[in-house]
Amino acid sequence: MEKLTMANALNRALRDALRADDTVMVFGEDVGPLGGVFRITDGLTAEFGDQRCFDTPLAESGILGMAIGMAMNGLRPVVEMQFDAFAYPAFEQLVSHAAKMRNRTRGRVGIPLVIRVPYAGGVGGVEHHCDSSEAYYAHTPGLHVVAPADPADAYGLLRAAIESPDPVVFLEPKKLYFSRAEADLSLPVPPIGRAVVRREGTDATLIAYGPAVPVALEAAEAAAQEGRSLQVVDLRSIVPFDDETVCAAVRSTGRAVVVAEAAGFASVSSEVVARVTERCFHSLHAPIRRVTGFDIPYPPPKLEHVQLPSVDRILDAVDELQWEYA
Amino acid sequence: MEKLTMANALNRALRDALRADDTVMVFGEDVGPLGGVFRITDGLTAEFGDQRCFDTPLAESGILGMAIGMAMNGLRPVVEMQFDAFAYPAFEQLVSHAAKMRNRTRGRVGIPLVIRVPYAGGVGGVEHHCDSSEAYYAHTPGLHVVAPADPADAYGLLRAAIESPDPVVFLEPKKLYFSRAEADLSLPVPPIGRAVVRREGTDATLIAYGPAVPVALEAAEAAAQEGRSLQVVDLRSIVPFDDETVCAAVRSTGRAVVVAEAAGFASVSSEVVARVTERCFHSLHAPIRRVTGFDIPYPPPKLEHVQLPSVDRILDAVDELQWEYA
Amino acid sequence: MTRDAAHLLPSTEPVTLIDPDGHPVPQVGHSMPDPQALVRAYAALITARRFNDQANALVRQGRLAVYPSSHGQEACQVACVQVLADGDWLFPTYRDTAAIVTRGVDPVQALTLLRGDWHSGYDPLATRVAPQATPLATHLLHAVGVAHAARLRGDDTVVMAVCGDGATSEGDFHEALNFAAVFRTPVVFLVQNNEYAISVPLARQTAAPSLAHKGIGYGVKGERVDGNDVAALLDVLGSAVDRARAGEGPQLVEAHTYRVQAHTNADDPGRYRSEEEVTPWLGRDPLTRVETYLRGAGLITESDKSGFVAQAEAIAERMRAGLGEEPVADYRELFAYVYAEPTPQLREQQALVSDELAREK
Amino acid sequence: MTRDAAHLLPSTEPVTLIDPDGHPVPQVGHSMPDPQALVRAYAALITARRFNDQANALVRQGRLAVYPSSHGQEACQVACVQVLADGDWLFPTYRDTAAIVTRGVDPVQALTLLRGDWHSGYDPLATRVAPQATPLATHLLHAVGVAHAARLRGDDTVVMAVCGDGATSEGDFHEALNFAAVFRTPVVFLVQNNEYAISVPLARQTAAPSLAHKGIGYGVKGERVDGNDVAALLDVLGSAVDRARAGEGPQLVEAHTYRVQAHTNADDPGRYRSEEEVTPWLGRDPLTRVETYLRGAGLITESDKSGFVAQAEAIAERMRAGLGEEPVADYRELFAYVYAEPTPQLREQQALVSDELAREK
Ligand SMILES: Cc1ncc(C[n+]2csc(CCOP(=O)(O)OP(=O)(O)O)c2C)c(N)n1
Ligand SMILES: Cc1ncc(C[n+]2csc(CCOP(=O)(O)OP(=O)(O)O)c2C)c(N)n1
Ligand SMILES: [Mg+2]
Ligand SMILES: [Mg+2]
Repeated sequence: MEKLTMANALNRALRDALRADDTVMVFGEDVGPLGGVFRITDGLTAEFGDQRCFDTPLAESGILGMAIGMAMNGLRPVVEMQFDAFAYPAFEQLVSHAAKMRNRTRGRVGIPLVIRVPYAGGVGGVEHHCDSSEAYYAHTPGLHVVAPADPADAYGLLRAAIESPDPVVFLEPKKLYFSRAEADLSLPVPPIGRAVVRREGTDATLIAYGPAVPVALEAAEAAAQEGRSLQVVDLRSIVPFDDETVCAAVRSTGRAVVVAEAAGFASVSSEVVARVTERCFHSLHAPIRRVTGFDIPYPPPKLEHVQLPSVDRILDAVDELQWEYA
Repeated sequence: MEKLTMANALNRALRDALRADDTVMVFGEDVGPLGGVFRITDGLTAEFGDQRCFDTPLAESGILGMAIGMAMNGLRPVVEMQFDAFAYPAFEQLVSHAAKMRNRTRGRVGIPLVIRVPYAGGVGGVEHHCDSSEAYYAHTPGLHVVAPADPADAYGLLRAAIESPDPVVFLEPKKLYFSRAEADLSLPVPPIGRAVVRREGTDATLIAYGPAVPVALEAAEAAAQEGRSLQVVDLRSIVPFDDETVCAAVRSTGRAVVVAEAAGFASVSSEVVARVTERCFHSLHAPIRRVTGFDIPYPPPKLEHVQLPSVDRILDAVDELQWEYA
Repeated sequence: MTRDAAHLLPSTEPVTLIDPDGHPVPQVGHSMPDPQALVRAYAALITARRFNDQANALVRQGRLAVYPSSHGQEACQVACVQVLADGDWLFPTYRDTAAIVTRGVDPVQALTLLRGDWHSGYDPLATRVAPQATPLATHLLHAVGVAHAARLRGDDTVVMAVCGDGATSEGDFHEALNFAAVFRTPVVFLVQNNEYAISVPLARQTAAPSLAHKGIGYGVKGERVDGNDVAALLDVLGSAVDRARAGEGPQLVEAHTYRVQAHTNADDPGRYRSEEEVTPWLGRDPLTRVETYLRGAGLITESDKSGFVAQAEAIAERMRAGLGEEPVADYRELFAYVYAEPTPQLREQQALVSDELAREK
Repeated sequence: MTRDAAHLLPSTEPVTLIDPDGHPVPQVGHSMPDPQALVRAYAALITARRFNDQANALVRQGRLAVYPSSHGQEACQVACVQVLADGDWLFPTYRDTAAIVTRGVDPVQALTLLRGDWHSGYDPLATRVAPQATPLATHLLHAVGVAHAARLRGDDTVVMAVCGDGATSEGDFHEALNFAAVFRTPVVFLVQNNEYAISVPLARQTAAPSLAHKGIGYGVKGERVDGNDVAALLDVLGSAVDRARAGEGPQLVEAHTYRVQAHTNADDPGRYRSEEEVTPWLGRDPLTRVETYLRGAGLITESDKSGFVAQAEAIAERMRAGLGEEPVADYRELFAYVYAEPTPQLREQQALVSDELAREK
């Protein structure tokens, strides 16, 4: 099995999708000859030509609006929003159209569309380049929202997103782009909507997604040294949500901490706490804790370490899970 | 004390603010001679002239962007987004600028700005005219988010919002615009950030805000007939959140249901369940339930009754609060 | 990089081929449409006007929730459809229901949105009519996308994208014209300038010499036409469609007309404009003008007219009948179309409602 | 409503007053700025160039996180500031740090954003320089608001709003020009057309004859100027500022220049453009051109130049010194400025961090 970076895996997924289905079109800002500012579309224009992978004028609402029209007329656009905060100009097109067209037309006009968003922080980016914007999308009915945490899922989930008949917001954790891991790209395309237990454990469950997953795994490793066995669940798909896997995990330990980089208030982590508590209340020995970003604008590079969930902060939260009640 | 509608109260608040402070400016689409499609700005251009209350070109990003600049230069703009879904084009200006300017400039440039949004449903409005968009704003650090549920709060909170040194998203429940109630407009301007117990009760607590408050009160009344005593808390302010009042209320009953019109997933109601459970876990006899809108696009008029929290649905949720554990 | 620009500018005066009194006006570079086309348009105008009148009546009877009438703008409604081929697309707004019916969509299906049963009632793919757009100017970008997809496939589809004067102020208008121009997509942008955006007059919308002057900023030819002269509209929109189909890229046409009625039945125009302002426009009615011309030219007889009126009455009858009975609204539809496959969460939520209903029985 | 339009169109060729070889070019309707202004500009150009070179060096030394250089665009950087009065405002982008320093902002404070200590380092109200805008074209609307507020107060403030060729494609560019025109706000929109938006060439950005041709679509006069000719820029921008101040409303100026370096140090231009394309632009350098002219006209001596170079070196020295030491970042700042008063929630969150730090000790 080959080792590759998440960036390689995403590039391979796009290339394989373009080869497999000639209705797939990739476009956005600088995705053509440059290959994208993160090189995720590297070489695609060269291989598939300027009609299949092309640069657009600099306007995100335009990019998404045109993509919606192309999807209405039989194509499968895969658009890139250069950075998380630069997807905001496309918000109306996403919420009022991409998410609602199928419903509006009683199922007659679906919008098979992937919106790729390099997102979140940990890369020393300046303002507007590090937002964790998943809550905006997850709260919007009609969108699927996924976030891979390793190269294998990046490949599989992007292939699945492109094959999906519905719009998928595909969140790519910038800080994981160049992390390398083994990935078998020959596996069948996985379904969207399934979480996975990344590490078995018996004392408490860490629930994470996207950029928070590696941190949760590190924390579990550190806890093991201290003799505490932490289970780690990677959501992978935020919408649809895998209640089955997540609740089974939490019931098995009776304690949980949700770890996410985004600001905590009215967020995906709030939802995870709320729905798991609703379903597992009597299996819980302690309230589910959250380790999330603070409710502040993303910090400048010199201070971002304060905002990012850390191993210590996760372990502090685990310590607060009222062990005396065990 | 006089009886007036929420629409009257809002109009009075704008008029009194324009009189009290000549840096206050009201503008948006059709807010001038027409007085707004809901007549909230009725008579303001006539009284204060076209420089203090005026119509703009039809562009929401333009309205909010210009307002931000005016706020940077000493004014206090109060802008109207004609309907909830028509605030989406202004999303980037709101999230990337209004919410972040003070922080960006190390406190040197605050943005005293009110964004009035007639919001939510229950008025038989067609698509795009009934969205409950509070989660998008509540999740965004740097914004205050308030929603009045009666004429008195509508007046007081709007005066407070206009006096606030920070941007306030002011959510006006459309379906309550023409509901009449007594209101003493001579009271001092209340602080933003305080919830209020609208009805005392001992068995369980209903937590609601905006358009859901009257429904919660109705449900409490109906429950009383069945011999169950429900307490009703009106959040009034979503950001900042009044943990003190809400948690004290829930601890006093040991059971709670959150009622909100918005889709439930990754929403304000998720946050209420999560933070109250985190703080009151051992006082809870049952998991906090949610009665919210479903995770679907807002229905057409003929079906909106299915989406709106109803007295029966609230009472069903109350019945599920595991009374056997009492 | 600069190219010769002059040809992209609109004429200083809107193109008129039949004046308000019904007299033909010769215009260099423009020619009167052939008689059959004019007679067809005249018949469609009668139907469109009848449609507007009937819709207003249905609002009064509480059969329609709301109706943004195109009364006085019927020439635009008819012409923008008549110039299209079957394979072409129409992207209408909430005000363009008469155009949708002119396109052949069943009037009852066309009124589904305004009646409140569902967000859209007809099949966009079968009719080649996009759902009526409410968020202003957003659909212009979808039009560009549909046209671009067609071009990539090698179809010779042209897309007619309609918006109002107010919508030209939105950022999406700018982005749509620019994308269309850069990718040379076959879209004809028709701006129905009816002088108002609800209560806001054109002067508050723009300081430009005309809205058609926006074209040159994208490298798109802008044209101005009398929006109450169906002959001029057929000529100008027809050649715009031809140029787009021939690969000359997008075209921008501003039709000068007037919203003689309220924005919708919920509006109160007395608050922002005077009767004196409206009256002259009643004298520029799009129907009388072409009728006078056709009669003068001996192209229609009284019996032709009564035939057209009968056709129009049939549509009105269909509206009254179709909107007479209450539609059966099924809550399950709310969960059925959110995604191709309902999520587990949506299944749970639908079950909650069906359980409620079961217990009600 | 149509007004005479021709005067709103730009000249077919950009205005040049000093050609690339340093020879004066007479232009009807335009005049060579007076010698003092040109010498002042020349001195500022030397500083701006030195600033760009030093910033690039600091990136290589890891003292700056990223730097979008304005090398080759210094004439725009200098002229857009020199034409402003003290009370006027500048709305710059991430690329305009040299302009900010020309405006008199401390270079170390000006580099706070790109260094990564905070999002903006200077006082916008004291310096009348808005924070550098990253989200493209969004700040143009803030510029309109600042100008509108000033006008309502009766100040004679003018606002210089700067953006790039790529930013003109954003909806906010459209809305800003339209709002400025409708409200006649005193804003000069300067588009630095450097032919690229990162890797995307102008031809993918627009099909218009020129970007200045967008003005007429808003009723705004558009002008084109040689962006490497500081004399022409001073003249064109100077009279645009005068007209705006005189109440003639907004003005649109397109400056034709070229991004001779990479978009930022993180960029790799070899992937999308050839050396052959860049080379001719090196011969159009904004510094050499005005220097040749001034020497030829005997307006500067060798010793003048060394004086200017010394001033520039002082700025560079200040940069090296100021960016040499690591700034002390204080986590409490993250919670201090979110609101005028931290919310109870933010107080709790800050307490969590201070507790962590206490336990680390
Ligand atoms: C983005 C957006 N903002 C606001 C509205 C509310 N609105 C509906 S129609 C209208 C006026 C539109 O005027 P115009 O474009 O001239 O079209 P007309 O109604 O005159 O046909 C407004 C402001 C909307 N539908 N969409
Ligand atoms: C809304 C938005 N979208 C995308 C970006 C990412 N981005 C930063 S600079 C840039 C190119 C801008 O080109 P131009 O406007 O010509 O200015 P230049 O960099 O050439 O000075 C892009 C796409 C952004 N900053 N903001
Ligand atoms: Mg109009
Ligand atoms: Mg550029």
